[in-house]
Amino acid sequence: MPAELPGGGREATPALQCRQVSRFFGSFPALRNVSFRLERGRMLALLGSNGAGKSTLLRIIAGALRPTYGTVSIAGVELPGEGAKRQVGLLSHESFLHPALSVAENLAYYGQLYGIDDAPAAIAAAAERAGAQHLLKLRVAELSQGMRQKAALTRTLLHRPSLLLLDEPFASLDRASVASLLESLRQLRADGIALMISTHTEHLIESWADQFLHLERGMAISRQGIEGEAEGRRLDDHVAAAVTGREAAGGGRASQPALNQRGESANQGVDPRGVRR
Amino acid sequence: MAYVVAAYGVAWAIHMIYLFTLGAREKELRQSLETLKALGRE
Amino acid sequence: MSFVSLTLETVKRDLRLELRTREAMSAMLFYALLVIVIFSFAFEAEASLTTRVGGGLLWVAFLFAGMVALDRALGREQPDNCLAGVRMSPASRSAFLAGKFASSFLMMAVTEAILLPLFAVLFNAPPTAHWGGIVGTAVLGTWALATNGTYFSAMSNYARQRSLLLPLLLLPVSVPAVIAMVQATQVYLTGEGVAHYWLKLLFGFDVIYTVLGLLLADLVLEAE
Amino acid sequence: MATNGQLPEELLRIPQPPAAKNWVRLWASITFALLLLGLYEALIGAPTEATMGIYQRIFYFHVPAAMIGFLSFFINFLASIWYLLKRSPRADALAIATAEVGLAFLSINLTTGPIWAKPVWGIWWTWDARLTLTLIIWVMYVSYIVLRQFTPSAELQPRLSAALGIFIFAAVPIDYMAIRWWRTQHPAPVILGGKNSGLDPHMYFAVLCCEIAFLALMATLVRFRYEQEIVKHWLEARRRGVLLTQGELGVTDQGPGIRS
Repeated sequence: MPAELPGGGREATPALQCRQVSRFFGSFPALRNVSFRLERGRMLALLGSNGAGKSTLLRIIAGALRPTYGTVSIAGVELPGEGAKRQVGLLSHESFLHPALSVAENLAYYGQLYGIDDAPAAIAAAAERAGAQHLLKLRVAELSQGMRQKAALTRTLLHRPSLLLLDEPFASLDRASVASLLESLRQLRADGIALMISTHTEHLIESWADQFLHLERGMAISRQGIEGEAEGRRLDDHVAAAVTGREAAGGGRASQPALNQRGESANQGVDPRGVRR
Repeated sequence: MAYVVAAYGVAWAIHMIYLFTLGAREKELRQSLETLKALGRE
Repeated sequence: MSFVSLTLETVKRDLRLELRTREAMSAMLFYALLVIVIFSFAFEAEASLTTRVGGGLLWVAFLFAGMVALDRALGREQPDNCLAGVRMSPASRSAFLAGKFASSFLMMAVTEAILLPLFAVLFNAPPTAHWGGIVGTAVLGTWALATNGTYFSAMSNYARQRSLLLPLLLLPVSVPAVIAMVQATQVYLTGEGVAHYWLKLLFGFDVIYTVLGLLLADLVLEAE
Repeated sequence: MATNGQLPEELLRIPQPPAAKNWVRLWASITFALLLLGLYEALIGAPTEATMGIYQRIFYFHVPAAMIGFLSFFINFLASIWYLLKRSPRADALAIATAEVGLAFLSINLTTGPIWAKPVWGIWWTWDARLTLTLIIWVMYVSYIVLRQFTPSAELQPRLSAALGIFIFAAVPIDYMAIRWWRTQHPAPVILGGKNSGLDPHMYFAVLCCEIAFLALMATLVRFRYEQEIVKHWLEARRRGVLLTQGELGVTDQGPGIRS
């Protein structure tokens, strides 16, 4: 299982810890002093308007960008350590798959990059979890948006990360694709993978997120009022409703207690220095 | 003689040009120091 | 072990991509062909010219063609930001760069294999020409350009004007290699003079820059 | 975060700029005095050379400029390695300072050279080994400066510069060999230079004067440029610090729309 991490003290080290992460693009502060931690097997919803720094934060944690200041530790290893890179996977709007190659060819190469021994088995396993078995033989250029997302998710899961980052995963997906992606994510979380999802469509995930991190203009602001809003929220989207229902059944957890639990962990999990109370 | 004068002239000129760029950069730094002060005051 | 297999996989991937998209090879061939044709108009392509400056003409054509291949070496990873995917992975940067280097070398070598006979015909290469030596020089010279070029291709990949920066970086540093390959080719074309010390120099250049490029690969393939 | 007005640790680790630049005047006047002495020795003090006559006096600036320029590039190479090992902003500052100053000195060498060659050899330029080598090295360091201008991100600049600095310097000995072999068949025009060419003691003294003066000049310029870079770094860091803390106020001002 991907949740089984090497080493003993996995209770102590969080899946992800950001300390005072800042990033400048020239003189533009895209991210300012963001600090928080995410425990293993938890899910963090990353909220904020466009240009608030969500993508920058995710790319920094994934190791594609360097923070100007601050450090990121994944499973106790500080980036850009090799051990940290092995533990993290990023699903972004770029698939990181070459369009001229088939999904399987792309994945085989990533298997090589991550030094995976039994690549075919790993690809099959990851494709099954992402629901992309039927896509392996196809060229990436020919895939639809939803299929491409599944292929990209397969790539992200290939090396069995303990921390999965998703940057706007629901954008430009049709409802069926959203539903199947949510299903996959829910399953991953049940397997003990820590998730960090940035989204505009928060109603899709807010009912099952443990923590919320709200970025505005590059800064972390907690969203303390979310419980109140959540009670009165409209679950008019039938996809979201279906998924929460399934979660309540599958996770053995009713939606109302989940809300309370979420409220507490949001306060504990987010480093107070990164939070404006 | 003209060649010698030219050679030494060129040598000094190059140094002067370099000093000039250094001076320009110094000015720029002063400028951004002022900007910084203004930023801090705001 | 994983170093070698990653290198081989990178080569395989590059060749497969090239077979599918044909973006580099066709441009390279056409480009080099144009250079040769333009030369034959610009100078009168007689045997006497070839004996005097044939080595230079040949290598200018190879150099222009090579520049296309080297620009594509990391430019090929642009679609959907595959290079970011590589940078995020824990893979050895040296192995990745070695693979890129090998694939650029292969593509340049194939182009040169097509151009060389064409050059011999169009420029009336003298019958004294020692073709084995010329091929040997081409191998060592292409190695030199490929090893330097992939390194600088990775370096210029961060800049906005990528294609502009690559020749600015590559050409000055490659000057000794260019001198050596032109001189050695000239010796083999005319059969006059001694070429072995040029080949030694070229080989030394190749070894030094291959080692240096692989050692410093982390610097040019780090996260932005 | 910038919370409570606290700055990230890294900002505090930035090298502090020097408090005052009192040394500038002292150093500059010493350098200037040395330069004047060198100039006097070169133009008046040293005896006129027999074969080349007065033109030989260009030598006293021409040769030391090359030597000091190369020394500067050698320091650039060391600074590049230093950066590679320690990732220190000081190393990067030293690297750029020495590259620029070295380029200035080598430019002097390359421009005074033809001015000397014209009356003595009758030509401005010849592809002689030494000339070619100098020109190539000059071009390589121009590309070093160009790379810095082409690299937009301040995070990347020092890294890529160090990577190029090492590559360039590794080319110097190979260039030296290539060009010497390349040009051995050709009759080399009179090559002057090198201290062992049987110089008159007074001439030797004049060269020494100019060399020391140029060395002092290089040290002054490099130090000045280096400190500019440190100050720039410091200003940048302070500005970032201000931006980090100030943005926070900005959000507070935005009021209830964002905070609930």
